Amino acid sequence: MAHQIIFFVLALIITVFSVMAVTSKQIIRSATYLLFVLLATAGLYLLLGYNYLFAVQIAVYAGGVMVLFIFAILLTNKPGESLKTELPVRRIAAAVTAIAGLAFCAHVIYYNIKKVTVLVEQADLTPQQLGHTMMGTDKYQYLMPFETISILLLACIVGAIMIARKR
Amino acid sequence: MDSVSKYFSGLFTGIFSLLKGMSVTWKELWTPKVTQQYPENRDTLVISDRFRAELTMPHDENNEHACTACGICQMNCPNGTIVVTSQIIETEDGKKKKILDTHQWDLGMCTFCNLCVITCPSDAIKFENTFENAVFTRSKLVQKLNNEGSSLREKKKEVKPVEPKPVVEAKPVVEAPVTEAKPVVEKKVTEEVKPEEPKAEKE
Amino acid sequence: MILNYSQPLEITNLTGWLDSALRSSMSEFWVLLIEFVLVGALLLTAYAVIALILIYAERKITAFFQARYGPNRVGKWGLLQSVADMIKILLKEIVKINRSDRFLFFAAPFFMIAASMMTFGAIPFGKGLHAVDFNIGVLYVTAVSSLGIIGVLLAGWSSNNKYSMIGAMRSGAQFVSYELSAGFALMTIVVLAGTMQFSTMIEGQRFCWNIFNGHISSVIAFVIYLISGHAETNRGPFDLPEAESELTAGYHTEYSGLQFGFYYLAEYLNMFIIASIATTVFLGGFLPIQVQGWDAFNGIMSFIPTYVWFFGKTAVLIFLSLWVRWSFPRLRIDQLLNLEWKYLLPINLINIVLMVILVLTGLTLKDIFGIM
Amino acid sequence: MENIKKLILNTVASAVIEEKQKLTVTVAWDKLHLLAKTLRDNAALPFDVLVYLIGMDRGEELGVNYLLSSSTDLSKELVLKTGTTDRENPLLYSVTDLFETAHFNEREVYALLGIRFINNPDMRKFFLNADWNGFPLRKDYDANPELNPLSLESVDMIDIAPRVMEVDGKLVEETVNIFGDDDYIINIGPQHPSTHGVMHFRTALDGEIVKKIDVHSGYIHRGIEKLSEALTYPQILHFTDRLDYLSANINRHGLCLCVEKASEIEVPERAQYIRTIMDELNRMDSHLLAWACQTNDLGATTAFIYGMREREIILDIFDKTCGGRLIINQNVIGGVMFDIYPDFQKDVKSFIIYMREKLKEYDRFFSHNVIALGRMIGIGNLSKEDAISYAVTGPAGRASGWSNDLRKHTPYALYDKVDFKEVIRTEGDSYARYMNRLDEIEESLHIIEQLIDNIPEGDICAKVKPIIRIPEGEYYQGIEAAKGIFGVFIESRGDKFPYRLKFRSPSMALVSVMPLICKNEKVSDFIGIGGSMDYVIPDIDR
Repeated sequence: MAHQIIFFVLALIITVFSVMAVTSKQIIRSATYLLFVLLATAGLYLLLGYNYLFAVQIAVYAGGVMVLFIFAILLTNKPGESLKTELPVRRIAAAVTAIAGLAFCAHVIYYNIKKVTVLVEQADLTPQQLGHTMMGTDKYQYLMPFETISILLLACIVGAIMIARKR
Repeated sequence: MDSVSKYFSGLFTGIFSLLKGMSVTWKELWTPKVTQQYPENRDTLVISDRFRAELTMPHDENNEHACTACGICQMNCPNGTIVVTSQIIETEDGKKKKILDTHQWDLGMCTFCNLCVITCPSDAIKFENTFENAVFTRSKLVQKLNNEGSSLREKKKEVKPVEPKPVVEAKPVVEAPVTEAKPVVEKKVTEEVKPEEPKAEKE
Repeated sequence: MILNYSQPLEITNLTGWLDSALRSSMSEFWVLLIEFVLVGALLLTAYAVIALILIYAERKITAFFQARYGPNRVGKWGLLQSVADMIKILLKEIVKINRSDRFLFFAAPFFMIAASMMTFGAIPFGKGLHAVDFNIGVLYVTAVSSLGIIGVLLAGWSSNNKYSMIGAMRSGAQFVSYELSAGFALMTIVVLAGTMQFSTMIEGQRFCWNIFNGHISSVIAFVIYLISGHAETNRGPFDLPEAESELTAGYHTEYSGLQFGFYYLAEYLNMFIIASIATTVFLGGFLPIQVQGWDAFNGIMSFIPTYVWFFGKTAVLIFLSLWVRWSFPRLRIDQLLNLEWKYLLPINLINIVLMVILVLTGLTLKDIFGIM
Repeated sequence: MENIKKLILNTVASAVIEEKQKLTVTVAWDKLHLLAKTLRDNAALPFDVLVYLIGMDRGEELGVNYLLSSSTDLSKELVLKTGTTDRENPLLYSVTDLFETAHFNEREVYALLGIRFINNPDMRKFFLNADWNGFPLRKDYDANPELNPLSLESVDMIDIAPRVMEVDGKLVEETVNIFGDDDYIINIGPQHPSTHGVMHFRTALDGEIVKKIDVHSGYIHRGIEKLSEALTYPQILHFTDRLDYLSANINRHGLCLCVEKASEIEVPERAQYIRTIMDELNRMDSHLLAWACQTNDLGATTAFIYGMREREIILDIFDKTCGGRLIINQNVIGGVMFDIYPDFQKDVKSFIIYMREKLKEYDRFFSHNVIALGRMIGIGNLSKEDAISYAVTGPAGRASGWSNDLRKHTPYALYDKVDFKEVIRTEGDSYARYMNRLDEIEESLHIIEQLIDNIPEGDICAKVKPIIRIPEGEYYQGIEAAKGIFGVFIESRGDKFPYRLKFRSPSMALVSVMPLICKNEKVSDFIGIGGSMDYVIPDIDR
């Protein structure tokens, strides 16, 4: 029962703050609401017993990305100013995109809902297991994608430095 | 290669200098502390005799002071801190004589420059080292220096001031209307001090 | 277990007794609820009390470094000074700032305090004094403590004050940089210990603390962790975000009353947290000094309760931090970043490789001397 | 100096040369710039230091006195005088392009006397608000408070400077914006922990980097020069203590010397000894505080307290000698007010031993600390040329390699009898200024050591008339205060009050150079440089 209550509280937080994040007219507030959403998501992971994912969610999204995000916003021009209302054409386009996204998600959820419940009942994952999977070269192990992503990130860093140099 | 050696030598000399600094604070951790524990150490507190904290007018056992109400201190005060009021009375032998009414000193405006004391021809006022002068209202800073009912000490016995101050020879000057330069002084003085009067007193 | 009898002062005895007493009289759900609430309340109280003690200790020790007496008017030796200050802070008016972003302005201190409280909860204070024991303890601590910076950034921005803003920006840059070093230093020890769980990590240090076990590499990691931890808590010589002589009070310039109190508490608690994580990870946590084979000695040492050991070791580290803070001038922002990116980070990266080599080639002290 | 006279007459034939206390040259207002330029560029003996710039209401005309001196030999001095009879809209040519130090001084003259200077790039009033009615130092100034009512309204700062420029021989009145439109401006001051007083720097920042500094001063302007015009010389003495309150005694010494020279009073030997010792103690007191404040500005609070602790001992000696701690009222015209107390020598000697020990401790603690070095070496570079142009004297000027110690150039009191080194460094950065102060403390100890056992018996004060009148004329006396050359200028009309009295404050030059040396440094360094310059605000504001 306790799990249920916590789940609903978290779900409520996620929904409310997601809506607030997109409706708020001040970008810095949006960022803060988004942060709440991310934290609540981390809470969900914790609830599911995914400690590692929980920590990573906080460290990477809530901690790292949000800091960068806020940084970027603060350094842009006049972040506190209210946004202007967009053109009707753009609004419609945005709405269509959003609905399409929603439909896609709904589709995925609908067809996978049974599988999700199965996954939840998996045993606790230890960091050792995770590490071996991440760094292994066997079947269903992820050294290759891991390294690919590293190279991608490296490229990003180099690119960022190049851009910074030019200024 | 040079930059590498510089990198490491910089690292180590830096750390060494920091440790040296820390050794100093470590030593100071055990040295005696210097803070004065003020209200507690009242009994042992030594305030230098010369410390200028409060202007006073010494009175002797007969409640007599040496102030002749000449007003030189008032004239010399740069800030108009001192207000001397006097009155003319008639003595038994019919002579007119000026005596001190009030000698008023405003601690709040005083800059403790000591000019009043060194110019006083009769050594009537001096600075004391009683330093605890804090009060709650500003009006209390204005003090009357002469005691109630005090009178001028007769001059016959008094030969010379015991300890001549360096610039005592500041004599009252006849034509010096110094007061006019300081508008501050001229408030509520019942009987304005006239510059001529000190001369009469001097003889 | 024999150990239990030899440690009569442990709190575990008390909690164990309480737990069994509760279980005998009510259902599982209620027992858990009561215990959760109790643990929560205890942690909150400990949080406030430790902060107050630290504030007092810092002021006193600082004063002694500076040839002064420090607070000595409220209570004997000024012991109640912190309490008096706390009451003052609670009673102070919370000043409203014109044209500030009210919501974020009020929310910011909570980020700060929540982050440090969540970290605080994961620290093992003694044998059995452990609110949660994640299998990813080290990662959890690094992750959660990084939330505090958001409080600083939001505070700086929402105050509508340029000093605050500069302070917050400095703090952001500083935190992002030093978080890296602190994380790497901890990871070095994770490599050595082979676990991220605090309880296992401590148990593994019974006869050989991690700082000795990994010798060179561990010591380097320890020093780097202390430096970067010190920097993360925004304390001198890394106190640029507050930099009193430049930015008056940096990001919390506009805060008053309890809100300032939150920052104040969080700052001191962060200092404690850094020290206690260092204790746990490097110095054997709450374990007493034990030498393999010296059973009599070990018995005597075990007689001193584990929480005393924990707080004792932490206190030494905190003293070190105070000593450093009050000895040095403040760094400039570019020097600060230089220190991190030119010195600490490269050294750290090399160090972690070195540690891996030490572990793989069996050159750790435990392997060499065969300590358990 | 004969050559100089020839040079002057060659340049401006109409110049009137008089031999007064100093060689005085009066020129027409439009010839002054030319003459000043010629004198500055004179290769044999360049008069490249503008020691003071004094605006004066000479009755009929409003004028300015310039005291030029040579950076190679400060004992060579030359007064230029000019003026204009137009009291409605007085205009003179600026010498800011020749001597940077003139900039703030001209603005001060504008505020107090209403003379505007053509070609000065920024002709806002210094010290006073732009809307101040009247010019206080004019003799016909109306001090009625109703003209300038006290306002408690908050007024926005206006960063627009008026100026008068000469373009193609025509005078153009124009305004110029101090800052750009997009500048991120923060106010450092007037209430700020590290401005050493009520100083206000409007600072444009680019991130952490200082782009431009605009100095606002005058928050504690008390009009001491105006007040002095209605006070006798002994009364004025107590104002000097309130200029640079950290070297109060040295300032007072300056005014005493000026009056003594003007009215030819011989100061007894014993008084000279006491004066010199007290001056050096005062200098150490000031340097210790400067050291302490600089370390504090760099964030080392502990060092600050150590400095204050040592300073306390000096203050105790002052306290026992003169009954004052900060403002000691020791010097009077003709000598000193108080004789030394019996244990004076003993106390001072034990202090010397103690201080030497502590200097070593400072060295270990701070002078070689890697963080401190990083915060000081190469920061706030002031070249020798700039130091001369801005007339930055004292330890700060000497850190740029300019020998400007008046104790060596024009010795007064006993400085020609004692042996000491003028501390000069050539780096010109914060660290050089920092080390200069510590070394000067060492030199001061050395000076005191030579004097302390030889104080002769005798009077401590000469016989002085009760009312001191200075014969008609202009008198100037510069002395080496703790922060640089402190000068007293008195124009007397034979009265017992000065007609015009002006204090040349060293701190004004120190502050005027701040915008130059802080440019492109970090905000933190700006504070650190401020600490290394060691200015005192009452000294600027007067």
